[in-house]
Amino acid sequence: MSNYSSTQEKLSRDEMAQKVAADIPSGAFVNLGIGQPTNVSNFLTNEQGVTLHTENGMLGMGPVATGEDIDEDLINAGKIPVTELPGASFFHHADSFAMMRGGHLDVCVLGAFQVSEAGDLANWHTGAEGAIPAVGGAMDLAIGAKQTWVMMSLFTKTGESKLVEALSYPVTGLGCVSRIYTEVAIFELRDSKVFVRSAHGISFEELQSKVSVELTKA
Amino acid sequence: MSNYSSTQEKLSRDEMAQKVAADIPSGAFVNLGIGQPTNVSNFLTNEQGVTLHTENGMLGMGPVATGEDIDEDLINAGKIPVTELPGASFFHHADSFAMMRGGHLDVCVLGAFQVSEAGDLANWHTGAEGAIPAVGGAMDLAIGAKQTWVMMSLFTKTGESKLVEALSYPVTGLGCVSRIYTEVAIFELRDSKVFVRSAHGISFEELQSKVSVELTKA
Amino acid sequence: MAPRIASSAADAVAEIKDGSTVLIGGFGNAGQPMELIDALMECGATDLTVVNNNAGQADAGLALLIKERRVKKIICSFPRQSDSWHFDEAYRAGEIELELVPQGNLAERIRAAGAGIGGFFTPTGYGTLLAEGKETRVIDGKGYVLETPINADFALIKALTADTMGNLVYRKTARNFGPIMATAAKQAIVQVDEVVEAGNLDPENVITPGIYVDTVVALGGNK
Amino acid sequence: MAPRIASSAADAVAEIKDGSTVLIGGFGNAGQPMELIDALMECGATDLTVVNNNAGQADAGLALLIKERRVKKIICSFPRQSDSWHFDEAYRAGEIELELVPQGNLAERIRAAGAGIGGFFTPTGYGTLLAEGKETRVIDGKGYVLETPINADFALIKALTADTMGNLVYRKTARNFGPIMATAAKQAIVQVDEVVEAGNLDPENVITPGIYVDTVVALGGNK
Repeated sequence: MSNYSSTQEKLSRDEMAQKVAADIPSGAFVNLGIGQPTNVSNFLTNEQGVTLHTENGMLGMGPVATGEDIDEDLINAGKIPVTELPGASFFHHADSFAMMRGGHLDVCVLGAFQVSEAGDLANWHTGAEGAIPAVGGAMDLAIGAKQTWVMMSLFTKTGESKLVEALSYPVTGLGCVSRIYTEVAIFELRDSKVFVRSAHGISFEELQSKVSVELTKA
Repeated sequence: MSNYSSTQEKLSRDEMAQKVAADIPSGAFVNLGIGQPTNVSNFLTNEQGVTLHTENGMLGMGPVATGEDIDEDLINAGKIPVTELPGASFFHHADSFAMMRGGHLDVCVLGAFQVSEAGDLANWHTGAEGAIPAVGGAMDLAIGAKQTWVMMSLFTKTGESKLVEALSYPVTGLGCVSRIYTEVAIFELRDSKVFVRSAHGISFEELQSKVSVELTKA
Repeated sequence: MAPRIASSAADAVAEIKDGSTVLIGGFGNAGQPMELIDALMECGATDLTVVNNNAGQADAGLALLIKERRVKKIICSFPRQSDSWHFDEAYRAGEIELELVPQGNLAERIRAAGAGIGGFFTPTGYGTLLAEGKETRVIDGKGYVLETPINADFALIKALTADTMGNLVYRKTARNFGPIMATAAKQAIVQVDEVVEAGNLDPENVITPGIYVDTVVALGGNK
Repeated sequence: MAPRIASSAADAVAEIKDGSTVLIGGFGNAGQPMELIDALMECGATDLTVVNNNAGQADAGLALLIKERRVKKIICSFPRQSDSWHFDEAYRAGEIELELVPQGNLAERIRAAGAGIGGFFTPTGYGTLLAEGKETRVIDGKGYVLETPINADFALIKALTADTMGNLVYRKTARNFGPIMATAAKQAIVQVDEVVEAGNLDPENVITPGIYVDTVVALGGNK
C-alpha cells in the first residue's frame, strides 16, 4: 500500500516549514539550524511540547525576543536575541556539544547544498576557489542527532538537482540525512533507497526525469 | 651549603603531619589521601589559606563534622561527614577528576607501600595471592597533582626499607612522587637523586646503611 | 520528552530486564538511590552488569543484589571494603566478574559514553596492572592509556529535586556520579525528594538538563 | 591561590607576552570579554595564537587585533561572517594562519586540555576535509577522528560575578566557552560585573570553581 501523495502546487517556504513542524514527534528535543530551518519553530504547536536546543548552551529556547525582552546575553546560534521558556537550562559549550554528539537530540533540521542518496550531507563549504571556509556547528549537528532532516530547494539556479548520487561539494557528514524537504517533493532515505513521500506541482515521472538518483514511491 | 638537618628523636605521626602541613605553600589547592594524610589538615593554619579538594566532588572542604553538623550528603573521600567552608563549590565526578588529572591541584599527599628512587609509587595493591584489588582514586591522585608527596613509615614490620630501587609491589603511578615524609627522615626526589632533607633519631650513615638506594644530604 | 513520573520506585524500575547494564549512582551513602536499588532487587531482573564506584556494603542495596547472584559483572573502582562481604564471597567463588577501573577513568568513561566520544587517552593507570592489554601511547613524552566509553541501558540515580521537564538539582557531595550517569544510559531513572513545576528551578542552576531524564519518582525526604 | 584582583583591564592582561596562545571566550557578543580584548590590544603583545569561536567582527575587539596583524594564527570554527572583513583581508593576504575546527571539536579539545586528556576520538568531521591528515579509526562500525587538546597560556573570559576565591557564575548564553577555557589556560583572566566576598555564592551553583581562576577584574555592568 502506497503512502505517496501529491499536490498541484509547489510548497511555499512556510508550507515546507509547516510540513517539517508537523513531522516532529511530540515531546522531541530539536535543534533547528540557521536560516530556513529556524522558520520551523513558527509552526510548532504548544501541544507538541517540543524543546528547542541551541548550540551555544541552552535547552528550552523560546521565540525571538522583541522590545524590552531583548537581552544580549540570551541569543541563539544565529546570534539573534531569543527568550527562555519555563523549564529551560543553560550549560557550557562542551556540555552543549556533548549533548549533540552523544545522540541526545531527537531531530536536527539543517539547510544543504547537496544531499547524496546515501544520506551524505554537504552544507558547509562550496569548495570554490578563494572562498574562506567556516564550519561552525554544522558537522556536529549533522552527525549528532538521532535524525537529521534537510530543508532545501531541490534545484540549483541552473536547474541541477541537489539530490545527487555522490556529493561534488565537500562533505559535512556521511550517511546522516534521513529526510529531505523541498518545494517540489519530500524524500525519505532508508533501506539504501530514496523514497518520495509526496510530490508538489510535479509528477513523479517528471521528478524522476530531473533527479539522477533512482526514486521509489513511498 | 647544606640544608640538611637532624633531630635526636623520631617524628611522631602528628609531627610528620605538622611537617607536611608546614611545607604546603600558602593558597595551595590540596588533596589529602585517606588515612595518615588526612591528619595533615589538623595542622594547616588559617593564614595558609589552603583549599582542600575531595575527589567526590568538592573544593573548600572544612573539618570533620560533629553533632548537628553531620550531613550524610556531605562527606569526604573516606566517607566521613565533613563541613564546607565559605567559598566552597560542588561538582560532579567527571569534573572532579578532570581537576585532578588536568594538573590543577598543587599538592596531593598519599600513603604508600613503597616508593622507588625514580618516584614510582605503589600504594593500591599488595599483589598478594587472593587479595581483592581496589584502586579508588589512587592512580588518578598519584599522577594528577603538580606535586605528589608521600607519608609513610620508612620500614616494614620486618625492617625492610619501603624506599626502594625498584618497586616489588604493583605500580600506582610512575615517576610521580617528589617528597617522602617518614618518621626517621624526609626525602626529596629530584634530578634523579634521593636527597635527605632531615633525619630524625638516626644518623645519615645509619639511614644509608638501611636503605638500598643512594642517598645525598640536601 | 518530559519524563514519566512513576508512582513508586517499583514502577520506576519496571522496565529493567535480565541482562541489562545498569549504572548506579552514589559514593558511599551520598547520592545512593537506595529505594531504586531495593526496587531493582524486588523486580527480579538478573544477569545484570552493574557500574558503581563500589561493590556494595553490608547487607543492603547493591550488596544484596550481589548476594543473590543477580550481578554477573561489576565495573567499579573500589570493591574491597571492610563490609563488602557479599562481594568478597561472590568474587572468591568466581561467581561475579570484576572490571576494576581507576575512579577518574570510570567517571571519564561514563562521561565519554554520554558525550559520544569513541575513546580517549588518559594518563591515569599508565604503566600499571590496570592498563594491561590496553592500547597505550606516549604523547609529548607522557604515557597514556586508551579508555573506552561505558554505555548503559539504565541509570539509577538520586537527586534532590526534579521539575516536570526532568531538570535536576542535587545536594552537596551527593551529586557525584549522578549527572554523568544520566547522560550515559538509554534510560535514566531518578529518585528525588520532590517534583516541582517547570519554571521553579533557576535555569542557571540546573545541573542535569531534562533531556537526559526518562523516569522520575518522588519519594519525599527529610532535607 | 585566591585570584589576584586586578585594578583595571590593562592591569589584568599585563602579563600577556608576545607569542602567547590566548583563549578568548564568547559566542557573538554574549560572553565576549570586550574590555580585556581591548586591553590586550593596548598592551602591545603580538605574534599571538588566538582561540575563539569566530575571527572577529566589524571594527572592534578581536577584529582589530587581526587588523593590526597581532594574531599570527587563529583556531576557530566560524571565521567568515558578513562583517569579518579584517580577518578576510589578512587571510587572503596570507598574513594569518587559520586552523578551522568544528565547533564541538573545538569545545571538546579545550575541555580535554583542562581535563588532562591526551586525545580523543570524535565522530564529528569524520570523512570530511577537516579530518585530512588526522588519524581516524572505525569503532563499532562508526568512523572517528583523533583530536588533540588545545592548551593555552591565557584565557580571557567574561563572567557575571566572582567571589574572592575566584568562583564564578555566568549569565544565560554568555556562559558558552568560559567554563572550559578557564580550565585549559595556565592563567585564566576574568572580567566580571562584580566581585563578592567568599560565601556569597551558593556552592551548588558555582559554575567555575576558583581553582581555575588566576586574575579577576570587576568592571561593573548594567545587569
